[in-house]
Amino acid sequence: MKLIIAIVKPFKLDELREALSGLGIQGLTVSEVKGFGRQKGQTEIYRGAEYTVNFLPKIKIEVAVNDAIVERAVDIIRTTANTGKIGDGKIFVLDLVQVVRIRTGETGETAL
Amino acid sequence: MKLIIAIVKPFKLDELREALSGLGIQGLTVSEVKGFGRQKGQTEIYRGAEYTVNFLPKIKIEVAVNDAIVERAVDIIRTTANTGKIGDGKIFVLDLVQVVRIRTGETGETAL
Amino acid sequence: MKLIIAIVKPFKLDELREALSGLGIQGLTVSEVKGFGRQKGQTEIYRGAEYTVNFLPKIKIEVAVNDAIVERAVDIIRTTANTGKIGDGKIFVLDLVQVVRIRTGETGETAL
Amino acid sequence: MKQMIRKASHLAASAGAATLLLCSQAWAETTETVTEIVTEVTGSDAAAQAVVALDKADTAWVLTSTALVLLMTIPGLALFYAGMVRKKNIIATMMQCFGITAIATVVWGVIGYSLAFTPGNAYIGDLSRLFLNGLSMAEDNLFLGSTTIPESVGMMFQMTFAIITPALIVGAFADRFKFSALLLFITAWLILVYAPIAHWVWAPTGFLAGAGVLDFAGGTVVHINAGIAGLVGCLVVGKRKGYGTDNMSPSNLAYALIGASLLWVGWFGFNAGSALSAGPRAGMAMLATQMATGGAVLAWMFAEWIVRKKPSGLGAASGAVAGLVAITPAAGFVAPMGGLFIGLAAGVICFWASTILKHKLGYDDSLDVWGVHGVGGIVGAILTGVFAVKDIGGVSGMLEGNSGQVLLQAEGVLITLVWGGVVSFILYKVVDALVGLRVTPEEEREGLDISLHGEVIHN
Amino acid sequence: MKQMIRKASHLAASAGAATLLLCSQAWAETTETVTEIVTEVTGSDAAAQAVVALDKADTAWVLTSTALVLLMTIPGLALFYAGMVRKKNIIATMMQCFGITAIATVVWGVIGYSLAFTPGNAYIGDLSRLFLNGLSMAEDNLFLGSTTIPESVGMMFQMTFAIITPALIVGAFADRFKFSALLLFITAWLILVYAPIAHWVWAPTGFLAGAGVLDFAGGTVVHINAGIAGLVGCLVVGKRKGYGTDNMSPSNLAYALIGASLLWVGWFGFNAGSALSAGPRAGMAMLATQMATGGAVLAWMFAEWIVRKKPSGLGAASGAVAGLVAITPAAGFVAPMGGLFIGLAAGVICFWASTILKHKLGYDDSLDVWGVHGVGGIVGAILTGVFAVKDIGGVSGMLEGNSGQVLLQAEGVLITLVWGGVVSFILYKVVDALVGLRVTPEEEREGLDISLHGEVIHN
Amino acid sequence: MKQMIRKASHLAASAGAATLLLCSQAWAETTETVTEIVTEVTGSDAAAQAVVALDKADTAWVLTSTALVLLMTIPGLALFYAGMVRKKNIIATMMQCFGITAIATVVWGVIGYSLAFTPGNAYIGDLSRLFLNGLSMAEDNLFLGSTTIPESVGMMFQMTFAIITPALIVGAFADRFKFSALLLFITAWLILVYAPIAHWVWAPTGFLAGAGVLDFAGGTVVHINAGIAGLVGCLVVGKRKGYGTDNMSPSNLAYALIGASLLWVGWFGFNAGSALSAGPRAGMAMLATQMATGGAVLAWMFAEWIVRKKPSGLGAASGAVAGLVAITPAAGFVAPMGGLFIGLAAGVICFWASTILKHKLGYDDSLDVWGVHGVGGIVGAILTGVFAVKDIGGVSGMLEGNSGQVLLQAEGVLITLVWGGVVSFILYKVVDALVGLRVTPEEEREGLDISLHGEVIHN
Ligand SMILES: Nc1ncnc2c1ncn2[C@@H]1O[C@H](COP(=O)(O)OP(=O)(O)O)[C@@H](O)[C@H]1O
Ligand SMILES: Nc1ncnc2c1ncn2[C@@H]1O[C@H](COP(=O)(O)OP(=O)(O)O)[C@@H](O)[C@H]1O
Ligand SMILES: Nc1ncnc2c1ncn2[C@@H]1O[C@H](COP(=O)(O)OP(=O)(O)O)[C@@H](O)[C@H]1O
Repeated sequence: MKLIIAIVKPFKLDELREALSGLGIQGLTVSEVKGFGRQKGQTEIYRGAEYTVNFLPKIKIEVAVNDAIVERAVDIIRTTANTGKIGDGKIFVLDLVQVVRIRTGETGETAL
Repeated sequence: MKLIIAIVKPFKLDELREALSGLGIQGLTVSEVKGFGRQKGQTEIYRGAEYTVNFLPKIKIEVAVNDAIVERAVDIIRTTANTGKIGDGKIFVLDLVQVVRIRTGETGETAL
Repeated sequence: MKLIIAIVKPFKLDELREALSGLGIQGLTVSEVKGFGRQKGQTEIYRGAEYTVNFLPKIKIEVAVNDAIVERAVDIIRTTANTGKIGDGKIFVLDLVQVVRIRTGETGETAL
Repeated sequence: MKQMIRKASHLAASAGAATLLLCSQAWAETTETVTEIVTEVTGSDAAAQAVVALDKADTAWVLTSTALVLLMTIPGLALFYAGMVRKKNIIATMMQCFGITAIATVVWGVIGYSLAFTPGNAYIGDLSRLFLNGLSMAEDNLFLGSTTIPESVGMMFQMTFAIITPALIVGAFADRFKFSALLLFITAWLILVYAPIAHWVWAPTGFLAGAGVLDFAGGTVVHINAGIAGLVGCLVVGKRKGYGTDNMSPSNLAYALIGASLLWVGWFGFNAGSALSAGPRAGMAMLATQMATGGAVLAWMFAEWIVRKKPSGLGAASGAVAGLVAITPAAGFVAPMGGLFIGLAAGVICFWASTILKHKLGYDDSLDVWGVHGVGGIVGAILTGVFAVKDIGGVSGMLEGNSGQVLLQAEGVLITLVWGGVVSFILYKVVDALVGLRVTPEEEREGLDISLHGEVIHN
Repeated sequence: MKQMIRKASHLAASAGAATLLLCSQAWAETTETVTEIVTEVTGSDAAAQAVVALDKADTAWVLTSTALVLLMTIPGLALFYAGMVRKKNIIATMMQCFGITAIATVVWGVIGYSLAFTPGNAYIGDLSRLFLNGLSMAEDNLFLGSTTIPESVGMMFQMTFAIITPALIVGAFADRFKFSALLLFITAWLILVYAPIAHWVWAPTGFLAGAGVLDFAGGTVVHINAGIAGLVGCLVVGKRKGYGTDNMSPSNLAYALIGASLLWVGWFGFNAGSALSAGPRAGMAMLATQMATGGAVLAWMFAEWIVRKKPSGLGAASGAVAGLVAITPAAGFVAPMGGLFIGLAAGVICFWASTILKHKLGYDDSLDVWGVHGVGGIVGAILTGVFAVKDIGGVSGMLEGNSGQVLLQAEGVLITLVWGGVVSFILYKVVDALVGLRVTPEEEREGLDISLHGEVIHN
Repeated sequence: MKQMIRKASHLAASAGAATLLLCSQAWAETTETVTEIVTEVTGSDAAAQAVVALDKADTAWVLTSTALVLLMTIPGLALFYAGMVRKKNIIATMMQCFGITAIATVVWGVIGYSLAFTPGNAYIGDLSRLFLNGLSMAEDNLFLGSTTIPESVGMMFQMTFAIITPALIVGAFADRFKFSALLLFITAWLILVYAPIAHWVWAPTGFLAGAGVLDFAGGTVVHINAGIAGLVGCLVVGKRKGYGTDNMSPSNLAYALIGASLLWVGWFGFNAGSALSAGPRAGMAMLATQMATGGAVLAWMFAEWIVRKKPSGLGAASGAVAGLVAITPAAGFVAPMGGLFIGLAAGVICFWASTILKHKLGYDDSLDVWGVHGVGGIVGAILTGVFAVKDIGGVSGMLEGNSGQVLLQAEGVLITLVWGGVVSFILYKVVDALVGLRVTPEEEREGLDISLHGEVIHN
């Protein structure tokens, strides 16, 4: 099993959720993060003091999937989150040693 | 060493912290996340516009442990966070290549 | 490639960003977390009810790097985030199976 | 009906002309009669009618009321609206109210007041008060249509009305309107829509006042007027990006509840202050206002409780505003229990208009300016004609056998809707041609706070 | 003491009966004497006492005060309380204040006012003002016990008191009370507890007024009354889930500080407005109020600084409210420095009651309604009997040799505690039987905002 | 110039002495003439001047104004400032305003008022009102320099000025000042700086009043005074840790906009209330205030729009305050259009001072107390001498040929700057020696909320 971590633009969240459901993925975990990268933010000005925001609001999606669908999941995220504009974000894939569903105690792929 | 990531119901946090301390785990990192899954949220209504909240508040606990106690840590989290109700959450276990304690520079298990 | 996860004191963020840029690292992702550990928080008092805060505000930095610079990256983080005081935080290193840049579809090291 | 519209458009034309030409020479038809009718129905105690002399107690109360009405817009309305938008637009929404307060102040002082509150003719005032020229400290320099308060005080009181009315409009096209376009639109709207209508209804020489249309504190001038301008505006500008699909739930209902509360408190100045006197008339107006608002909150709340299973805070706040709107034209003319009934009616009807009808029709009046102020204003205007009590405001309503009053009220409503709707539409189009009404999709998505004002709320 | 309780319960019984039967026929015992005693001590300037005629200046000030007192509840108290609860209950807490404002408005207009402010008998008013029937615009239709303001104005002013008193109670059982149960309880409580006690103390015919008990602006009627109802309520409902173990720190003290500030400002209307006149009496009342509040903030702050090592914002805000509560019965009767002393005393005593005693006794009066309003009200009532100055309010206190006044004050306190405590207890039990007082543990954990009102604060 | 400074320091010395000795015996030089000149220029209607008798209408308005001015500080200023600081300092900032409100209340009641508003001599009042001793309910116990309001009312009104002035100062050294040090400093500052200057300008016997310096509502006494104290303070305390490098963007501009709004509303009491009468003078003052504020908002907004490409909410709010500050000394003396011009000027100049000049000079006046209140106050004081109109305030300005007035105004400004600057500097140094002015770097980084008050905002 793999843990896919995707950093994407916030307004893409709903689309992504639906796209992944299409793959039969029934759960995912989301958190608000700030991203630093090539994309530059707008400037805030307060009484003459200018702050260019280097850290832009992004959404981090964490989703555990079984090896069979990792590829497709990554593709779907890439195509759905893509706007072609700088700042679209990244997808990271990590190995999962174990998964447990707390409610039932199921482990492994059945726990997803 | 392993990194345990647990997604649990927010009100379980304190219990979990105590339970893990019992195992001699002296530190952990927590973040507020939103979870999408089988559990459905309540409906918000604003002037007739209804929004069923798909993303429910969850707590993400990240705790690095040495291999010796991974099993027990996972068990304790599973049993403590369990309410038997849908939405109890998941436990993910990942391999840790390296750990460093910033203050002392210690690495490996002594850094935990 | 590796994913470095560093838990540090919030006010160290800007310094760290600059230090890492020095290594040619062009992106990173940051989130606000709460840390539980040896460091103890201040006490809040409300009408006689005292709450000692066990969970202290920390910053979590996630940065994906290629294997060549992992060591240096970890060192830089350790030295920059270090204050010598308890609560400086931890650095975790994980293996990255895959990285994708959403905008271009590039994968692997070129995606960083 | 047909004839009414013909009449309305005729008036529209002439008033329009009058306004645009800004003809300052007083028209021949100096109207003793009109004035009489009006004096009879305007809000100041019978007692005070006798003598014409500055009364410091009345002055003290109107000064106070002025502060209360300003409180309604900033921070009252600003908070009520800001709490209902998404976080990325909170500052921009408050800024719209704040900026309008400033621009309306200057426009009103420079020309608006003169067009509205000088005799002029039946359709528009004259220019004798351009730049407030002639407004003095003289003890006998009293406010038009009052027999006891200084002109400076009456002018200030009315200014706060000229501030809140345009501010009410912005709720209709929240989250997508250009700030520059807003300032342009509001400036023109105050001169071409607000000032004339205020003159028709409140100047003793105004033709609606002359006809005997009752509007104690501004149900037509303020609320129906803002309501129709909002409705037209949101139709011209179009829906918010993602309307119907994205989650657009209010960012902070605590703000909305604070705002509604301040509107409620400030409305005492709005309604009871419109008595322009500190006597029983003001007391009755305040009392009717309170009964109506209490009733409307309960009506909306229980309606929602039944229909949606839960009574919401936003619903209670909306009910309060609906009740306050509906009682506005009636306050000085109806008895407390009449007020209570008006409130109950407004609560239920506005609930339906804002949460059911709107979704049926599918327009995106973001914060229900039409559903609450337009509809509530109409309910109030009509019911004023029903519940008016001779012993209180000098005029009988249908319940006292004067059924003609209801028609009169309807006439006032219709003329306001037509003139306000038509001219507002033209103004939106003109401004759109000049600078464009709407921000770019990119700016809209980023949020107006950062894209228009370069600011962000950080906690 | 025993005898006092017997007497109290006797009164309770009869007043209860009186209330329930709503006997409208005026009782035989028409009490010239009573009225005299009272007129002497009620709040309107000696000067004004002579003639009985509408005074527009007095009217202007009471109209203003009415707005100020409404401001105390919404948004003042709503914010003060909302800032102290957890984020998941902010909307619900504000909604309780807002909903009570609406329900109290209707109840007061329909029956409450009539029961409290008509002659009736010594224990309860009559029904001559049911549905405000008979309340008119007539120049000579003045407010009971005032010689200069219209009844409509006096009624409105009193309505704002009937609104804030029940709203104060909700702090005691915050985070766990059903909204439906609240509306039922408050309706009954206003009729069976508040109206009678207001009559006893403020109606010239009321038996406590007759006895010479001093309560200028409502120390007993409002604060002790709300305090005891709150205490009984939190005992009946039980502690919050997780009380003592979970972290229940206030979500947003900025709200609490705004709320306390608005309470302070609004209290000028509450206390100085209770002079029902715009003269030296009002000035003295406002001045005493300010000195007391300033003193109480410092007292609580320094007490906390010493005991807890840090002066907290919540402490300062709480001190302000404690001072305002304690000076309420005294305002029109004591000198400024007497006020300062009362404030200092209230600050320290309420600090002790809310932060030390409460934890010792272990009841969960969530926002310290008893500790601040109950205890502060008692401190104020008693000290009024100590510091009253003949030259200011017409009555001497202990310091001027009239030590009997202190006993009188104690009697007033005790009777209020007994009647308020007993009847409130019964009402809680009845409502509990009808709809249940408390939400489910699940709803409590989820938070009342979402579970009762279907709303959430999103930023 | 030289001579002026010599004169100033001489005054400083003597006033200082006078203050410190607290000499209570009234000085020989009883100044008929002075009083005359002053009565002519102080704010109460010509009409009222004739008779000396309590006027309840005037009293009602000043009572109302008192509530409005308190509203300016809490919650107005508290929110304006809290919204501009970082989240970790919100409670501490509000607490500074709240704590000052309490301490100033007690200090003013105990001694400040007596030093400022009793005849005494030209430099300082006497001690006849120490502990408010002698302040009574007598109908003829009127406020110094008023002919119609009770002393208790005038004292309360002035108290709210003594509260907001020190509270304004804290913005200059926000985020780093010790709470204990603040309380000490403010106590001494009120007695040694504020009270004397208030006496010079507002007591009929005061030497600046005698000289004919115009300051209707406190441009010099309040704003220049607070501005210079703030400037000196931020220089003595030093910059915030990380100033220029860290991101110090405002935590919540919604708070700042609410605050600015409440300041605007409350300022009606501040300026129009300073007429101490409910007549045309109050109306004119309110009108001039409104025109100036509207103008200043637009001026700052457009200036920023041009220079920074975007009109910010903070800019609009700042512009409003700048306009309000500048019109403060002028309100009762200039015509509405004069007010508008003053506002426009203040808007542009304060924008430049706060957003450009400050950064050039590099001092860290965190919330621009000097840039807005100091500079704005000076602009207003000078322009009052330009735009004063005889028919309005009894004195002609430069435009009416009395160019000497401008010099007089400048003299007032200079003397205030010198005395305020010098004594404030000494007081900062003394307090620093006693308890230290600044928190530790650790506390500053943690935030004052948790480190000084043990509290945190949780949402
Ligand atoms: N090396 C990295 N490690 C972790 N997160 C990264 C890394 N590089 C980029 N990111 C995340 O991806 C986001 C987008 O990256 P950016 O360089 O701005 O645009 P793009 O990915 O289109 O080149 C950043 O805001 C950051 O959150
Ligand atoms: N495949 C997944 N990847 C990441 N997080 C998941 C995944 N499935 C579930 N979760 C997390 O677990 C939470 C609980 O899952 P849910 O399906 O609602 O209940 P249960 O785990 O009891 O079946 C979700 O809210 C989400 O945060
Ligand atoms: N085993 C762990 N797993 C995850 N996070 C940890 C662990 N131990 C510590 N941390 C994080 O590191 C932070 C600092 O740890 P702490 O023990 O307080 O100080 P130090 O690292 O200097 O010994 C904690 O607040 C927590 O966020």
